[in-house]
Parts: sequence; structure tokens; C-alpha cells
Amino acid sequence: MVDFVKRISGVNPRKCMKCGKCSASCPAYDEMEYHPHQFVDMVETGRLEELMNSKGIYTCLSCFACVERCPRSVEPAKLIEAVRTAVVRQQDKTHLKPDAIPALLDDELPQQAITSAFRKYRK
Amino acid sequence: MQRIGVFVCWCGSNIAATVDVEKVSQVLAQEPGVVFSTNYQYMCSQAGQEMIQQSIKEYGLTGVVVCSCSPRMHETTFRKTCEKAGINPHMVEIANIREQCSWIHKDKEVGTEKAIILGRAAIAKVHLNTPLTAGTSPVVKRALVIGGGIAGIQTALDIADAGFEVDIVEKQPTIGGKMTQIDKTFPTLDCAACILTPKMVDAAQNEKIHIYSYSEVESVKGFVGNFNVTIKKKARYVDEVKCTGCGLCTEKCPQKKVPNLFNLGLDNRRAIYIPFAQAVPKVATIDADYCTMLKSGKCGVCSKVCTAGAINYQQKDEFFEQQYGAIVVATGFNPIKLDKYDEFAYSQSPDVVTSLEFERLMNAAGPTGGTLLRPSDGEHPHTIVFVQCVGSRCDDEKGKPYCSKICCMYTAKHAMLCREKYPDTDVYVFYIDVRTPGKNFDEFYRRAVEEYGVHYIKGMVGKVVPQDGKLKVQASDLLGNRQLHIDADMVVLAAAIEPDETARPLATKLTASMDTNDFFTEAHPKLRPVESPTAGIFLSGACQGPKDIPETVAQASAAAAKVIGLLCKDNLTCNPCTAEPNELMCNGCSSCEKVCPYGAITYVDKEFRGPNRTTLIRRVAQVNPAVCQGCGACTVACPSGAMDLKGFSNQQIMAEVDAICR
Amino acid sequence: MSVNEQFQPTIVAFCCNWCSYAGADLSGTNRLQYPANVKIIRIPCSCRLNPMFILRAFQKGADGVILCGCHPGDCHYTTGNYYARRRMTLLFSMLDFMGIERGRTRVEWVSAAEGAKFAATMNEFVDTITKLGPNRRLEDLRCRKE
Amino acid sequence: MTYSYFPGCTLKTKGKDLDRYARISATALGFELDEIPQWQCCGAVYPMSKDEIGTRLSSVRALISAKEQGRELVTLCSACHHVIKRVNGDVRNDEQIRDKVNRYLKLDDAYSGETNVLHYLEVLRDRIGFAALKEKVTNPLTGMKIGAYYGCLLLRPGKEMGFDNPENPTILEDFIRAVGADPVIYAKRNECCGGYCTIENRNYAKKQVDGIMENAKAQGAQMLITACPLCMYNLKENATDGLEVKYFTELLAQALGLKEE
Repeated sequence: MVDFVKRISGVNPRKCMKCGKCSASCPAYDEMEYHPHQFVDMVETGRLEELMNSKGIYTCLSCFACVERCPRSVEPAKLIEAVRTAVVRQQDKTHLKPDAIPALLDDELPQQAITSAFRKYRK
Repeated sequence: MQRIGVFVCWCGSNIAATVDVEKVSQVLAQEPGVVFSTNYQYMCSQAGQEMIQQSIKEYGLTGVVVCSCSPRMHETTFRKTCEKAGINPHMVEIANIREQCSWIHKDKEVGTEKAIILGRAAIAKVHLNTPLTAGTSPVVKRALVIGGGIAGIQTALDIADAGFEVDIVEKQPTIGGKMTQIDKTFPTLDCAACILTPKMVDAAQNEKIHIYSYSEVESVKGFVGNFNVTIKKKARYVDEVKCTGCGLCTEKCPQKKVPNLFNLGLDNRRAIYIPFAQAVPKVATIDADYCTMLKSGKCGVCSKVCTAGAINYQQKDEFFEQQYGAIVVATGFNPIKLDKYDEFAYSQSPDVVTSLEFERLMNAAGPTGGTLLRPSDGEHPHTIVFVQCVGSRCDDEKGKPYCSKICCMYTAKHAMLCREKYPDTDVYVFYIDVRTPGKNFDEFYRRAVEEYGVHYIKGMVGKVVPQDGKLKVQASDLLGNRQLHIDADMVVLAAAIEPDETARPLATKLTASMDTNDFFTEAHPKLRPVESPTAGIFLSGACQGPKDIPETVAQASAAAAKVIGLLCKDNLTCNPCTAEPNELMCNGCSSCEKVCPYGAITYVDKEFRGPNRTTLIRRVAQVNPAVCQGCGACTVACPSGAMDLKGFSNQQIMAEVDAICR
Repeated sequence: MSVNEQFQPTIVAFCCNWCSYAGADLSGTNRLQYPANVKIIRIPCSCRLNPMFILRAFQKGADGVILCGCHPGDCHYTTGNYYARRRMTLLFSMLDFMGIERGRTRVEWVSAAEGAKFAATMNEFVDTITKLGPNRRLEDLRCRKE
Repeated sequence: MTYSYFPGCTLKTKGKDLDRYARISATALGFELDEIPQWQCCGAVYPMSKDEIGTRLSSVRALISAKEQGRELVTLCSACHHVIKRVNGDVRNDEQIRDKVNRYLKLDDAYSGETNVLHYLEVLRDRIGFAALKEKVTNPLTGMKIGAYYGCLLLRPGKEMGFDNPENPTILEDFIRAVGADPVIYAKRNECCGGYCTIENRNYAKKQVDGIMENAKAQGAQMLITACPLCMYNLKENATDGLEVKYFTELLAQALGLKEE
């Protein structure tokens, strides 16, 4: 599984020097129980189970601030996406069900938001 | 037929672990001409060398092959060994079975086989070796130091002390370099100017030292012992001899809005200026980019106020040539540009400064007179955030891959000085690692934490948002596992340092090599740290790698010692591996003359015996062995094959090719 | 085919003394592996390489020849590598004309600091030559062993 | 000059203004936007996993359409631009993805990333030129203090997008100057607005937007402009006490005197 995450993300967590730039840049820091720098470390040390059960993987905005600023080009956002992909591809692990959508809508919400959320939260 | 001895070295286990040295010496013993073959634990040791010498005498060897480490390591050693035993040093060949064999292969069989082939190639070459005698060339007893910072000054002072002439070429109007901009020095906290300016004065007053300020090296020709350098003296529009340095012009000049580069643009100066009060030489310089007189021909105030009549708007760049025996590079460093790291808002707020700017803000001679004030509003800052490793230790595309080395210590110094002068300030330092390997360095850092109450936080700053006169700092605290939000008054960035931008073109002029970061490479990373691989070029200070002041001074003196060692000699032994034409084959076509980068080849008319007792006069090439450096360009250009290179002759190289392909 | 699997090419590498030979030493110092097929011959400068040497190597059964020199502009002798570059361009186009695969010869600039590049280049080159198979066109059969 | 044009789903519905003003301004500035036939939604988020091929296909189809027309492809919505530009980069640089995409689509002519993807703003900057734009302005918005809101998608990752300096962009500021107004620089102009997470967690988006608004106001902005419908939504709907937000194309049309009052 760790290999799968490394392969589809294309990230080498070994490049991380544990400087904390990603967690310093992350706008979603307070929404996550495992923060970006921990994320990288947990993938490296194989603690994937905890990550996959974490709600934090759905709060990453994919804003690429960590990717842009990481001095070692580790690209934590890609790891988070890979773990989330690994989860939502499992049966019954869809995070957002179509039935739930109408309740979330308002008149102004752009299609883009729904499409994005669907792409991020289900397969 | 040569009588060849083969000596296979184990290099402890370095070679013996992946190469069966016993087998190598046995197989090579079967090669034609080999009369003796053996192996030994350390061939370069005293005992090993004695063994070689004894064998030479015992077996009457005429040639020696040593299978050992790289010839770049011990070729000279073994040549000397053999010379003492009475054979020509150029009858020795090294088969590199360590760097190019045992260290790169894991399989013993493969390594052994390759070692044998490399040994055979060396034997094949020795068969064709001829005794060579080196000529000599005279040494010009004068040294050039490029760069007049603390490194260049120290090197020049030491060389001058030994009694040799030294010229310093400095591109700025004054010598002194980066150290003049620094306030205090770690870990002793003594004032930089107090220890530097006396040295600057020493250099200026020393009879043996000549300072060319506001000058640059234009071109370099020649070789060790005899460099011919063209120096460009840039027009400063002021007669250096007449100017007394009174400074009246710098007060009267009406062009007041010129960024003061000495203070890193934190305040302004005039278009005619003396960088700072202790400048050496203390001579005014006109900044041509801003001077109204030079741009539009209207003004001339400085010329009117100058009682010495030193102003000369017609001055032009001057070029002159000088001969040197040795050249020292001391081009130093600069902090990197920060446009790639604007998450720190460096371009958006004047209160985000680099550490060097911070030095100026703390300096008594700086723009604020030594009181720490925010550049934006001149208020005292109460919360200061220091960020380390800005642009250092990065992936190649994100910044500099190396550690800039000095930042941890100067940041600790800044933090400590802030807390000492202004105990009401909160000081935060964000670090990845604190690196303090130096005498009294870690003690210094601990003092900053324990006695001065500086908050050291393991983490990084991710974003700085200037808002409402504050700098909102968003950062990570990895040990506290939280994201911090600090309202700071100032943010200080420890920007990575990089070699000066003049270093790369200079390296090309000197044919000195550089690493991928544009730092000069040394001849050997451990054993010859102050010499460049190019003979006669020496390295001093941060041009070779990031360094603090004590290290820079140590290296500067070391470089001086090497220069003195060179200049002490009246003559240098030349490289005996020079080109040599076979006059009978030379047809005088001049092909070789055209490709020679040193102008070592000339043509002479020579008498030859023709058929039927006639005499012919033919034009043939002649090589000056003192000038020839032995590159071999001419040997390939020669259409008739008359030109050959001693020590690397066509026959020798082809013998090696044959031995490898056999 | 098993013959191809066992094929161990003979490769001659000419390295200039100042940059590439030092680069090769550095890759040794850093213990970077490359195949033993590569045998290095030290020459003072890449411009010392007479095209004749390359032909001789092929004649004697080499399967690939590579020349390594200082980066353009960094030559110890100022301009030697420029000469080498021009000469090799000519030689290679002649070899091409003769039907020798373009991959059998190569020029690479390796500085004294580029141990990793040296090893990587050699790995690549050995790979290329192994794929190309033995050099038969230029080999002088009279020189063949056995 | 005619460019192939990919409007994207939102520009046909909630983001109509962004599209409409862009088209009329283009005509006035002397270039045409030719909508590519039968385009499909780009998917709105870039699939970061290397093994996602299906989600990359709609972008590739759009890129191929432009290639067949022999034109550059212009996008307007930040999200579409981000996705299409990066997918194009993948096809160009990642051999595996290129191979898989081509096999899947069974193309007669292999596609390997030949199309050049431009954002509308890049057309203004690099093809028209802001100086030329300035000359065409008939109704300069003098005295308006406008903050540019970039968000994340246009700028990052800087290496792949190649749009502007990702930490200190200037393209929208230059645009604001060109239409006669004064740009206000504020640091949070490249902070994320909360994106799609607003669907699940509105408070979270609110926090982001309030921070951005506060920063822009403190620096003196009277209005924000953006190129992204989702940023627009978040900035408008989730701000506690927000500034007015407009699409940059509306401002452009206004300055060119094309906007009906």
C-alpha cells in the first residue's frame, strides 16, 4: 500500500528534511488531525492506516502552497491526494454521495464546486 | 627491451577486498618484459617505497608499473621513489586500480580481471616510455590578489610580509568587502570595523602592496610563474592622486536621491560619494548612472567645490598589463536575491529585511545611527521574527543545495544583541537545525537561548502578511505540533549566500574549475584546500565555499603560505611532457602553430642534407619547451604526423588501446 | 538469444587529465558503480585525442569509444575541448558515412566535480553499446583473439 | 488573430458574466475566441495521481481539437486553465501518461502535447500587451483602488503553470493599471479561498475568505477582481463583511466602454 501511494503520487518522502515549511504554509492546518509534515513522515514510516481513517484527508484544499514552497520539492499535496484516492476507490468508501448534494446547494453555487468535490471525494 | 617491475598495492583492504592482488601480480608477471612482480599492503608507505627501490637495484629495472590508487594521488610519490633509485621518474606508470576499479566494482572476479587489463595497458605504455628531463622557467616575483575583502587583505599582508610585491584588484571603490558592513562578529561580539579597519590601513601603507580599487581583471594569459594579466581601471572621474578625501564634494552634490549601496539601499547618498568614513583608498567616486554632469553636461558642482582640482569628467577606463608569478582568487560572496521567496513579503514590506540589512540597522555607522528602528515608520520593533535557511538547503530548482554555514551563528548573534539592547523585545528564531560546529559556537547559541531568552522554535515560516502596520507571521512549531500566528514588527531573513557574480567569468579567464554552485574547486578537497587544480591559482575565502571570518582568515593565510612557497623559487620545473616535432617529417604547413593556445610553436628555416650532396633549406616547426604546456592540440592538427607529445606519444596511447582491446 | 545476453562489450574511454579523469576518480571516491567494461585511458586534454586512436580501438575490437573532456569554456588549456569537439564532429560524420552506428561513439563533458555524471554516463553508454551488439564492421579479424 | 477557446461548464451557467465580457472585449481588442466544438467539462480539479487516465481525457480532447484547428487554446476560468495546462504538461513530459492516453483515444495522429495553452490574461499580457490595451481604454477607471485576487490555481505550482511569480505575481496588477485604476497589493492575494471545501464545511471557507478580505481592506482595496467562478462564489457568499468582487473581464469591458449600464 505504501508503495502504491508512492507510485501514484510520484513523491519520494525520503527527500523530506523535516523543516515544517508545508505545515507553516497550510491554510487547512487547523482542520487536520495529521498535519502535512506528519503526513510525509507517516507515509515514509508506513503508518497508512491512521492516515486513511483520518478526516483530514478531505480538508486538503489542493491549493499547492506546500508544493510551491517545499524547499526539497517533496510535494505533500500529492501524497495526501494519493491516500485519499486509495480510500475513495474502495467499495463503499465514497466520501460524498450524490443523494447528499441537493441539501448542500444554494442558488449561487457554481457547477465547478460540485464537480470538484465529486472528483475529490468519490470515484 | 625494457626490464619492468610490477608493484601491486592492496591499499589495506581498499583494493584487496575487490581485487585479487595476488592473482594480478602473478598474471602480470607473465607479460613480456616483466622481470619482477609483487604485491604489498601499502605501496606508498616507507617500507613499500623501499621495496620498489631495492627491486630496481636488484633486478636492474628500467621501468616501473605501480598498480594502485589514482595517479592524481601518488604519481609524484612513486616517481620520486624511482628517481632516488636511479631511474628516470618518467619511466613510471600508474595503473589506477582503486578509484577506477576496486571502488566501483563489487564482484571480485570482475575487479580482478579489469585490474589485470589496466596493468597490461600500463606495462604496454612503459615499454615505449623514454627518459624525460624537465626544463625550467623563471618565476615572476609578484602576486596578484583578486578581491579586497578580509580574505584578500589577509593574503596580501602575509605575502607582503614575506617580502614579495602584491597587487590587490578590487572592483568596489574601497577595499574591505562584506566585513565593513557587519556590525559585530560572533562569538566574541567585538566590533567588525574595529578589527578590520586597522588591517585595511596596514594594507594601504605597506610598501609592497599596491591597491587597484575600482578595477577589474580584464584578461589573463600565461601560466604558473609567469601570468600576464590585463587590469581594467574603471573611470571614477576623480584623480586618485589629487583627491584628499575631504568629502566636501559628497556634501555639496545636488543629486541626493541615489540609493546608498553600502547601506544596501536603506538610505540615500549623493552621486559623488566615499562609501564610508574609513574607506581605503579614501577617494571620492562619481556614480555615472546618477551624475547630472555626466548625463546631461549641466552641473559641475563637485568640480567647483574641489579645492584640490581632482574632479575629471573626461576620465576614461584605463587598461594596463602586469606580470605575476601567482594569482589568488578572493572574490567572496553575496546574499542571494529573494524574489523567488516572496511568501516572506520581502518585496511588499520594508520591515522584512535580510540579515545583512539588519546588520546595517544595528550598526552605529548605519542609516539609523545604531538604534534599531523599523524602516517603514522609524518605530522601535517589539516583536522580531528571524527565519533561517531562506534559500539554503533546497532542492536544486528551489534554491541553493548547500548549507550557507554562517546563518545559524549570525542569527544567534542578532537575536542576542536585540535582547541585550532592547530587553522589551520578543525575539523568535525559526530553525530547521541549529548548526554550530566551531570553537565557542554552541556555547554562544546556548547563551542566546538560556541567558537572553530568545525563543528558538523548530519549524518554518510559511507566510508573512503585512497588515495594519504589523507583519502577520504564519509558522509551524513542529515540536509543539501547532501552527503559530505571530504579529511581528520586523521579519529578518537569513538569506543563503552565493559566490559573487564575477566569479564565473573570472574562472573562465583563469581556466580554474568551479563546482555546479559556482564555488571554485580546490586541487584536493582535504589535502590541498587552498590551491586550484590550475597551477599557480590559489583560493582564499568564501569564493571556495561558505565560510565565517575566522575560517576565511585561516584560509587566506594558508593561500599566502602557498604563494610564498612558489615565489621563493627562482625557477620552476616545467612539465617535461611537451610537444616535439620530428623535423624530417615536418613539411612546414603551420597547422600546429595555428592551434597552439600558448604561442609555443615557431618556424625556423633549417638546412637539411638533400640528395646528391645538395643542401636544402626547409621551414620546420620548433617548440619552446618552457612555454609548451603539453595539451597535445598540435599533435592532432599535424597532417604529416611529425608532431608528437612526449609522455603521451601516439605510439604509447595506441599501445594502451591495443592492450585494452586485446 | 543467449549470445546477446553474454555479450560483454569492450569500451575505451579517453579522459582528459584535468576534468574528466578527476571526475572518474570522484565517482570512485563516492563508490558510484559502473560496469567494468569501461577502461579509461588518461590523456592530457581532449584535444590530444587523435581520431586515429578511435579507429585503432575499433580495429582492435573495441565495441564503443567515448571521449570525456572539460565543459566548453573550462578547458585547462583554454581551447582544447573546442578543437576536440570540431574534430569529433567530423570524425563521427565520417563514421556515420561508413555505416558505423552513431551510438558507438560519444563525447561527453564531465567536470572534476561531476562524479555522478561520469558514472551515469558510463552506465548509459555501456547500455547503449550492449544493445547495439558487437562491433563487426570495423574490427580487423586478423586482430581477433583465439 | 483567432484562438481556440475552452469556456468550461461554469462559464455557461453561473459564471456567464466572466465569459460574456471576455468575448466582447476580445472583439474590441482585435482577437477572436472560437469555441471548440463539443467540449467536455475539464473535471475542475487536476488529477494528481499518476494512474488517473480517464479524468485526464476530456482535457486531452480539448487540446486535440485546438491542435486540429492549428491554433493556441485559450482558457478563462482558473480551474479549467489549471487542469488543461497541467494535463498538457503531463502528456508532454510523462511518457507513461502520454502512451496510455494515446492508446485509450485510439488516435490516428498521436498527441504529445503540441498545443500551447494560454490564459486570457496571458493573451492580454503577451500578445496584445498591456500598453496597447491601455491605449484602447475609453473609459479609464481612474481613482479606483482595486485588489487583485489570484487564488491558487492560476499560480501554483509555479514550475508547471509558468504563469507568473507564484509568490509575488504582477499580471493582474499590471492589468489594473492598464484599465486606469490603482492596484492594491496585499499578501493574501494568493491564499486559497477555501475552494470546493465550502460544500462540506462552510465555516472553513468563511475563515479563509474573512482573512483575505480583512487583509485587502487593511491595505486599502475598495474592490476585488478574480478570474475564477469558485473564488467569486466564496468571496461573495462566505464573507462576513466583504468588498465588492468582480470578474476581471467585467472591469475590462467597462474600461473599453462595452458594458451596458
